[in-house]
Amino acid sequence: MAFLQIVFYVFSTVLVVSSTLVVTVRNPVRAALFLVLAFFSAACLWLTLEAEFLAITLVLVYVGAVMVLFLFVIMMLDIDIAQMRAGFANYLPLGLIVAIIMAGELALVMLSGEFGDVELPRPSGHGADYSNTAALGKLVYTDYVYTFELAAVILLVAIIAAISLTLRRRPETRYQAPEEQVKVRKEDRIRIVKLPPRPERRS
Amino acid sequence: MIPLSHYLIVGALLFAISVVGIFLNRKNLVIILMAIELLLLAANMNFVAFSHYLGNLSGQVFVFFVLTVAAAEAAIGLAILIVLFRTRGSINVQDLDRLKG
Amino acid sequence: MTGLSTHDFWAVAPEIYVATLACVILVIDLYVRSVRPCAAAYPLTIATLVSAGFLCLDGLFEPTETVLNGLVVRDSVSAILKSGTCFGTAAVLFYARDYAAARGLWRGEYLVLTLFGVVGMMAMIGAAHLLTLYVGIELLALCLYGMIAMERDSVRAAEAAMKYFILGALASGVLLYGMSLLYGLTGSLSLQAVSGATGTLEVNSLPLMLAISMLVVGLLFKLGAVPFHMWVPDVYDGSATSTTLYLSAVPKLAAFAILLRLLSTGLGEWIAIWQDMLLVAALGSIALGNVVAIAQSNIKRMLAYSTISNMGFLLLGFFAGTHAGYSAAMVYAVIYMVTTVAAFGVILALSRSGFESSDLNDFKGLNRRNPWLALLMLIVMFSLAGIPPTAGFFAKLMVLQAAVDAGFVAVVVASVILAVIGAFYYLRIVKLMYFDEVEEGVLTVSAHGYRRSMRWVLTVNAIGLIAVTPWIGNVMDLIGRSLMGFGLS
Amino acid sequence: MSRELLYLLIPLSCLAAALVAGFLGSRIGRANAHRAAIGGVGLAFVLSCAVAWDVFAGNHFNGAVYTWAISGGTHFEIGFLIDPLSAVMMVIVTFVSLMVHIYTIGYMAEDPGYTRFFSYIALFTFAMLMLVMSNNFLQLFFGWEAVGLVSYLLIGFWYERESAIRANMKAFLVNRVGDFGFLLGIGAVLALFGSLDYQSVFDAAPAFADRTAQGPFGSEWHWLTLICLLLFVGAMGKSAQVPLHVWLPDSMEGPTPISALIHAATMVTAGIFLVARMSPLFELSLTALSVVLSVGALTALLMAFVALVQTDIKRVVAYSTLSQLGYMTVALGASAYSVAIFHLATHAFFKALLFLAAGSVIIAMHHEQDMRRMGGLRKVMPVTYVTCVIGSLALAGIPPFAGFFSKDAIIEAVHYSATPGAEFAYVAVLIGVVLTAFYSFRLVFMTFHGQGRMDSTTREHLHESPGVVTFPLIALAVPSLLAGLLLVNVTMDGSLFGNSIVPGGAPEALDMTARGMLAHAPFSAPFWLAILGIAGAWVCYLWKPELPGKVVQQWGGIYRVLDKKYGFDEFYQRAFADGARGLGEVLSEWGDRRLIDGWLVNGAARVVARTASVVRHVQSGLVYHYAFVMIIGLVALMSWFLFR
Amino acid sequence: MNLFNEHLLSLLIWFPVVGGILVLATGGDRQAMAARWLALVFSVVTFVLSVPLWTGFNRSTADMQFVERSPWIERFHIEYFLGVDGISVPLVLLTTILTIVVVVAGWKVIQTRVAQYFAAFLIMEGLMIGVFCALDGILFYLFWEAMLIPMFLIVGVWGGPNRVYAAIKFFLYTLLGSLLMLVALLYLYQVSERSFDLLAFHHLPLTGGVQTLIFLAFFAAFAVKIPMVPVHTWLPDAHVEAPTGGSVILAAITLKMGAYGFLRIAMPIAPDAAHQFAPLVVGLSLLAVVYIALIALMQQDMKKLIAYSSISHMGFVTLGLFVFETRAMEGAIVQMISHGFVSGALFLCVGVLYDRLHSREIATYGGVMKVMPVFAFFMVFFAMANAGLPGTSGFVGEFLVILGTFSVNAWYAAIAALTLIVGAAYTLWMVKRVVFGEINNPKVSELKDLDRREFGVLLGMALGVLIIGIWPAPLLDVMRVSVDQLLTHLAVSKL
Repeated sequence: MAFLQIVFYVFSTVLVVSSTLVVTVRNPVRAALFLVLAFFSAACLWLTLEAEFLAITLVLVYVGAVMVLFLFVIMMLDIDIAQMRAGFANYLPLGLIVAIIMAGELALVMLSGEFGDVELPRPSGHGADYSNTAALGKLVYTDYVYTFELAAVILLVAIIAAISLTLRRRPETRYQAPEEQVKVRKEDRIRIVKLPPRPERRS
Repeated sequence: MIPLSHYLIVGALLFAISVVGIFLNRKNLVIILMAIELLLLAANMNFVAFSHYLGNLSGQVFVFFVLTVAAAEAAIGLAILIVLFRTRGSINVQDLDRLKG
Repeated sequence: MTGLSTHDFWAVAPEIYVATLACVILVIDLYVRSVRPCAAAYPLTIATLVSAGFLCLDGLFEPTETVLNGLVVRDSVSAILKSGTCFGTAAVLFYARDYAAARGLWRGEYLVLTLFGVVGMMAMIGAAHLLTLYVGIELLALCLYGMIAMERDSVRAAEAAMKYFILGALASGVLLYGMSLLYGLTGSLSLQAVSGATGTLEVNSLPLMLAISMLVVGLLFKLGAVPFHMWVPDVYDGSATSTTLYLSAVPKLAAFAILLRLLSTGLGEWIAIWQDMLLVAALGSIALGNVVAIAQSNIKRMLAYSTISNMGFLLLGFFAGTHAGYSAAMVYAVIYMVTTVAAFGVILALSRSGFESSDLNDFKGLNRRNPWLALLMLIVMFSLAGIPPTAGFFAKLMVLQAAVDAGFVAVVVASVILAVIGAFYYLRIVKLMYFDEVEEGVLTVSAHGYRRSMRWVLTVNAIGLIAVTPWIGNVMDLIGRSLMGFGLS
Repeated sequence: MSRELLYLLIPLSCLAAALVAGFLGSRIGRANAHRAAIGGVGLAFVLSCAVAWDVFAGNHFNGAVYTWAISGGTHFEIGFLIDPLSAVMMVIVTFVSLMVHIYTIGYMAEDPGYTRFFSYIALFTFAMLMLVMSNNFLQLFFGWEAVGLVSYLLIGFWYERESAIRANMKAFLVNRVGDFGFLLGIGAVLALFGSLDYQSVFDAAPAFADRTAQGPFGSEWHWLTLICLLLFVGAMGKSAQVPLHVWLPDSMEGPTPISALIHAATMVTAGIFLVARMSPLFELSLTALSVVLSVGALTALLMAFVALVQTDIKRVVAYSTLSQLGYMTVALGASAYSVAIFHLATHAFFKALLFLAAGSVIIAMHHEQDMRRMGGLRKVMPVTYVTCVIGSLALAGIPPFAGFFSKDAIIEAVHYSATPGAEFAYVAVLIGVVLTAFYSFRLVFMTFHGQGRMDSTTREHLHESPGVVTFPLIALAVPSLLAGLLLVNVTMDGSLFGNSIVPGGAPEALDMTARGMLAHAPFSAPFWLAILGIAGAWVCYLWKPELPGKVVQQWGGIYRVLDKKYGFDEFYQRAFADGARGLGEVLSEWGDRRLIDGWLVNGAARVVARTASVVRHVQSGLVYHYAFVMIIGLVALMSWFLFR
Repeated sequence: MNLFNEHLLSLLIWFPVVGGILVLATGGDRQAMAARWLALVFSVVTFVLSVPLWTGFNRSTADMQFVERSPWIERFHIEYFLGVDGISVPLVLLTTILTIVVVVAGWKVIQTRVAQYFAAFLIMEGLMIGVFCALDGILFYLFWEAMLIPMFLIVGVWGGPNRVYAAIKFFLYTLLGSLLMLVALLYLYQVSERSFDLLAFHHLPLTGGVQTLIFLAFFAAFAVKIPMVPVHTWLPDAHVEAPTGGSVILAAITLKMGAYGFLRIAMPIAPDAAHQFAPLVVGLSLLAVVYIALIALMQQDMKKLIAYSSISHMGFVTLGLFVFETRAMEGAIVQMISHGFVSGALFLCVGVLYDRLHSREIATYGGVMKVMPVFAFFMVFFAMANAGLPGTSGFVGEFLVILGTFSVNAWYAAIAALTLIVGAAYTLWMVKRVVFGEINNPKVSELKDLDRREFGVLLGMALGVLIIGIWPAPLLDVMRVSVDQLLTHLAVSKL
C-alpha cells in the first residue's frame, strides 16, 4: 500500500507545514489561505481513513463557508499588517521550547501504551453499497438525535448571538416618521405648565 | 500500512502548533481564531483515526458535531471580534489589556 | 440501535420545554413591542424557568436509568441540579432586570440566550455520554460569549468576551482532545462504557493518563480552578454585572455535574490518576483565590477570586472520591450558588444607571444609607467566609469533614489556614459597610432606590442562608440521598 | 449574750462604725460621724476588756463563725481564737484606737476629709481585730491585707500631695513583697498540714518537724524552716524589718493620728504578733529563729543610727519605731515571745504617746515638722511636754517607766539565748540602748528646750493643744508609766499568756520580777548606757549646740550614709521601680509591639498582602499570558505523568 | 414547670436572640428609646429565667442537668444537645448578669445605631450562653464562631479610632484558632464512629500522638481566646478600641469561653496530652503573670492596662487548670467568674471617665478623687479587687490557685504569687495617676460625679465582687462535684 503511504506522508507534511504557516505568517489573509490548505490536506487524510462524508463536509463547511467568513471579516476590518510583528521574537524561544516539549511528549505518548504499535486495519471491509454518509446519517438521526437537536440549538444560538452582536441600529441616525408628522396636533407640540411662584432660597 | 500512531502524531503536532499559535501570537486575534480551528482539527484527526481503527462510527459522529460547533464558534468568535473592533478600534492582542490584576 | 419511546423524551422534557419556549419567546419578543423592553418576554421567561424548575423535580428519587440510547442519564442528582439551575436563573434574571434595562441589555435575545444557556447546563447535568457533555458545554459557552459581548458599547465587555472566548475554546479543545484519546482507548463515548473498560486498561498507561489529565484540565477550566483560572477575574470584571451574576452562579451546578459525571461515573475507577491533580488544583485555588482577592479594589474582581477559592473548596470535597465527598461538593455548589446570587443581587440593587457600584468604596457606610441591604450583604459575606450560623459554614463543614474522613487532615489544616486569609476580604466588605462613613462624592442610594419586590426576594435569598440552619440537615440529606449511587463508600 | 456573739460584735461594731461614717458621713454631718465612729470603737474597747477579763478567768474560745469555702476537702473558715494573746492584743488595739479617735477630733478638725478619716480608722480597727482574733491563716491573711489597705488609704489620705501618694503606693507594694512570702507560707502550711486552722497545725507540727523538702541545687530544707521563713517574710514586711523597712518612714506622710495608731502602735506590730502566734512552729526551727534574731538585731541597730540624723520630728519617732520593732524581733528570735509581746504592749502605749505628742507639737507649729525650727515649747505646751518626756523616758528605758522592763527583759533574754547569732544581737541591742536614749532626748531637747527657732508669726500663735488632743496624751501617759510595772510579773512568770505562746523568755536564773529588775537596774549596763545617751543628748543639744555640726563635718561620710538611710530607697527605686518600668518598656516595645505584633501578626498580614500584590501581576491582562499559564499547567501535568 | 425546666436552656439561648431581632426591628435611631427599653426588658427577663438554673441545680451530681437532646443534622449525627454542669452554670449566670450591666451601661453613651448596638449584645448573650451549654461539638462550634460576628461589629462600629484594625485582628486571630478546633472536631467525629457528642469524646480512646495533635488544635482555639502569651496581642487592641460594653463583654465573658473550652473539651478529650503539655501551659501562664504584668506597668492607656491585666489574670486561670489539683482548678473557675466582675467593672469605670472627657490616656487625668469622690471609691475598690485583696472576689481565685499550685509545685506557686507584687504595682500606679494627685487638667475639675444609672451599675458589680469575696462557698459548692469528676477523669490515662 505504498500509494496510501505516499498520500499520507505528502498530505500530512502539507498539513503540518501549512498549519505552522497559519500561526506564523504576517498577513492574516495569507494565514486564512494557509488554513484552507491545511483543512484541505486534512480532508485528504481523512479520506485515507474512509471518512468520506466528513472529508467532504470539512471542505464544504470550512473551505466553503467558515474560511470565507474569516476572509470577509479580515477584509472588513482592514487590519494594518505592519504593526503586527512586535514582540514576537522575544517570546519565540520560550514558546518554541514549550511547543517542542509538548509535541515531543504527545508523540511519546502516542507511540507508547495502547497506541504504540497498532497497525490500522486495511481499508475496505465494506461492500460497494456501503455509504459512509448513510451510516452516519442513520446514527445521527437515531442514536444521536438528542445531541443533534442540541447542535441545532447551538447553531440557533450562534445565529442569534452573531446577529444581535453585529446588527446595529445606530442610535445617532435619525429617521423621519411621516405618519407621525401627519398626525401631529397642537397639544402634542405645546404644553402649558402652571408654575407656582417659588420663593428663591438663598444660602 | 500506516500505523495508527502516525495519524495520532499528526494530530499531536497540529495540537502543539495551534496551542503555540494561541499563546505565541502577538498579532491580531483573527490568527488566534484560526489557531482554535486548528486545535479542533487536531482533535478531529484523532477521532477519525480512532474511528477507523476501532471500526466504530461514533467517532465520526463526534467529529460531525465538532464541526458544527466549530462553525458556530467561528461565527460567534468573529462577531465578538467585530464588536471588539468597533469599541476598541483594534484587534491587536496586546491591546486587550484593560482587565487585569 | 434501539427505538426511542416517549419515556426517553420525557427524561429530557425540561430541556425540550425550555428550548421550545425560548424559540417562542424569541418570536414573541419580535412582535410585541411596548414602552418597556421585554414586556412580554420577561414574564414569559420567568414563568418558563419556574415551571421548568418544577418540571425537573418530576421523578425525583426514581431509580436511575440511562435513556436516549445512553446519551442522557435520569437520576435524582440531575433532577435537583436542573431544578436548581432553573430557579437560580430565574432569580438571576429577577435581580438583573433593572440593571440590564438601564444598560440596554434588556432585550429579547438576552433572555433567549439565557434560556438556551439553561438548556446547555441541563444537557451537561444530564450527560451520560461524552458527546452530550461536549455539546452541552459548548451550548452554554456560546450563550455566555454572546451574553457577555452583548453589552456592545463597552470595551471591557468586549474584551472580557474575547478573552473568555479564546481561553474557553482552548480549554474545550484540550477537553476534546482528551475525549478523543479516551475514545481511542475504550472504543466508546458513553461514560458507562468507559468505566466498563476498566479491566482492559493498565492503570499506568500513558495515553490513559494523558486523556484523563486533559479531561481534568477542561473541567478545571470550567470550574475556574488554578492554574486554569485566569479567565475568571477578567470575565467577571468586564461583563455587565447582570451577566457576571449569571455566569458566576448558575453554571457552578452544571460544572459540578460534569465533574461528577465524568470523574465519578466515567473515570471513577482511575481515581488514583485524577485525585492528585484535583488536590493540587484545590489547594492552589484556595491559596491563590484567597490571597489575591485581598489586593482587589473592585468587588466583582474580588468575588471572582472568591469564586476561585470557593471552587477550590468544592474540589476539596470532591477529590476524596467518596460518597460523603461528593455530597459535600454538591451541597457546596448549591449553597455557593445561592450565596453568590444574593451577593450580586445586593450589588445590582445598589447599582444605578451610570453607576456600577462595583468599586469596594461604593459600599462605604452602606449601613447608614440602607441598613437592611447592609445586613443582607453582611450575612452573605459571612456565608462566603464560612462563618456559622450561615449556610456557607455548613457547606465548608461538609467538605472538610469529607476530606478529614478520607484521611487528608494535613490538607484540611492547610486549607483552613488559607480560609482565614480569605476571611479578611469578606470582613473588609463588612468593614466598609458598617465601620466606614459615606464618602463625599459617592452617589448615595436611598432605601427605596430599587424595586420593592427585589427587596423581598433578596431578603428571602439572604436571610435564607441563616434561616435554613435548623433544616440544613434535611438539605444535606436530600442531596446525600440523591448521590446514593456515587462514590467509593 | 453568747460568747460568739460577743466576739463577733467587737469587730463588727467597728465595721459598722466605719460604714456609717464612710457612706453616710456626708448626710449625718461631721459630729455625728465621729460620734458613730467613737461609739463603735468605744464599744469594741469595752467589750474587749470584758473579753480579756473573761479570758483571764480561764475561758478560752476557738471556733468558726462561718465556712468561707470548701475546696479540695479543706474547710476554709472564718473563726475566732480567743486566748490571752489575742485578748491582750484586742485590748491594746481598741484602747490605742479609741485614744486616736478622740485625738483625731482635734487634730483633723479643719480637714475636709474628716468623716472619711474616721471611716478609715474605724475600718482599720475592724481589720486589725480580725487579724488578731483569727483562728486560722486565711482570716489572718484577710486581716493582714485589710490593714495594709487601710494603711494605704490613710498614708495617701492627703491624696493631692504627690509625696503622700507615692508613699502609700510604696507602703503597699513593699508590704506586698512581704505578703508574697506570707502567702507562700500559707500555701506551704496547707500543703504540709492540709489545714489552715492554727490549732490543728500546731498540734500536728511536732510530727512534721523532720519532714524535709528538696530545695534547689540539691539542698534539703526542713519544711518547718521553710514555712517559718516564708511567714517571717510576711512579718518583715508588715513590721518593717530590714530590708523591707523602707515604707515606714515614708508613711509619715499620713496624718499624725494614723502614724500613732497604725505605724507605731498596732499594725506594724502585726508581724511580731504573727511570729508570737506561730511560736509553736518557730520553736521547731532553730534556723528560722536565728534568721529572725539576726534580722531583728540588724534592724534595731541600723535604724537607731538613722534616727540620730533625722530632723523631721515624726521621722525621728518613725525610725525609733523601726528600731524598737527590731528589739521585739530580737526577742522573738531569742524565743522570748512573751517578752516580745510585752515590749509590743508597752511600746504601743509610749510610742502612740510620742506620736500624738509630736502631732500636738505639729498642730501648734501649724504643720511645721522640722525640729530645727522648733525649740522652747516647754513653756507654751506643758501638757504635751510632760507627756512627751514620759514617753521618751519610757522609750529610753529608764526605770520605772514601762519601756525599762520590757527592754531590759529583751536584753537579758538575748544575753542568755542559745540561738545562733545571739552574741551579735546582744551587742547590737546594747548599742541600741545608747542610741535610743540619745535620739529620744535629742527630740525632747530640740523641741521643747532652748531657744525658739520658729518665725515670729508662728511664735505668737503658739498655744497648748485643746482637750481632745491632750486627753489622749494623758490617757496614754499613764500606761506608759505603769504598764511595765504592772505587767512584768505576770508576763515573766508566764501566767499572762498561758499556753497561747510557747513558754520561753528570760532564763530562770534571773530575777525577772518588777522588784528584782528595779533593784538590779543600777548595776546593769543598759541602765547606764541609757543615762549615757541622755547625757550625750544634753551635751550636744543644750550645753554645746555647736558640737553636732562639728561632728558632722568631721564624720561627713558616715553622716551622708545615715542621711541617705544607707541608700536603700535609692537602690530600690533604681533596681525595682525603675527596673521594672524599664523592663516593661522593653518588653512592651520589643516583645509585644515589635516581635509578636510587628513580626508575627502584622508581618504575616504583610507577607500575604505583598504576595497578593505580586501575584496579581501574573494576571497581566494579556490573553496570551493566560493561555501560556494554562498550557504550562497542561505540560506540567503531562511531564509529571511521563517522568514520575 | 417541668416543661419549663426541660427547655430552660433553649429558652435562655433563644430568648435573647429573638429579643435582639426584635430590638433590631425597632429600626432607626428615632425609636432609640424603645430599643433601649426593649433591650433592658429582654436582658432582665433572661436573667430572671436563668435564676432557676442556680436554684434548681442539683449540686450533688456531676451529670449534665437541664439536658435537652434532639437530633438536628442526622446525616452527620449532629445533635441539638444542651446541658449544664457545675462548671457552666456560674458562667451562664455571669453572662445573664453582665448583659444587663452592659445594656444599662450603654443607655446614654450610645447615640447612633442604637437598636443595632443593643441587638448585637442581646444576640451575643444568647450565643454565649449557647457556648456554655452546648454539648455537641458542632453546636458548640456554631455558637463559638457565630459570636464573633456581633463582637466584630460592636468593636468595629462603635469602637475607637483604631477600631478597624482591632476588629479585624480580633476576628482573624480567633478564626484561625477556631478553624483548627473544627478540624480536630471533625477528626474526632471520624474516630468516634460518627458522633459529635462532646461527652462521648471524653471517653474516646485515643493514642498519644493523636491526643497531642488534637490537643494542639484545641489549644490553638482556646489559647487565642483566653488569651495566652504569645497569642494575646489581639486583646489589648480589641479591648481598647471596643466601646465600653464591648470591652466588658469581651473581658468578662468571651475570655472565659477559652478556659471553659479547656475544661469541657481539650482536657477531658486528651487528658494525656493535657498532662504532657501541662509544663508548657503552666510556663506560658506564669509568663503571662509576670511578662504581661510588666508590660501592663508601662501602659499609658487605661483600657490597655486593664486589658493586659486581664491577660495576666487569665494566666492564673490556665495555671489553675493545668496543675490538676482540685483547689487550683476550683480557684481557676472562681477566678473566671471574679475576673468577669472585676475587669468588667474596671472597664465600666474607664468608660465613665471616657464618656466625660473622651480620653483613655492616664496622663489626661489626675485628682479625679477631688471631683468625683463616689467614682473614686469604686475605682479604688475595683482596683483593689484587681490586685487580689482579700474580701474581694479577686482574692478567692488567686488564693485557691496559689494554694493548690503550691501543693503541686512550690516554684510555680512562687512565680504565680509574684502577681501580688506586680499586679498591685500596675493597678495602683494607674490609680495613683488617675484618681489621686493634683488636678492638672482644667477639664478634670469640671467633671461630674456618677449619675444614678452609673452608680447603680457599679454598685451592682461591687456587690458581686464583695459577695463572692466574703462568701465564695455557694459558688464552690455548685462546681465541686463537677470539678472532682473532671479531675478524676483526667487522672485516668487514655493510653
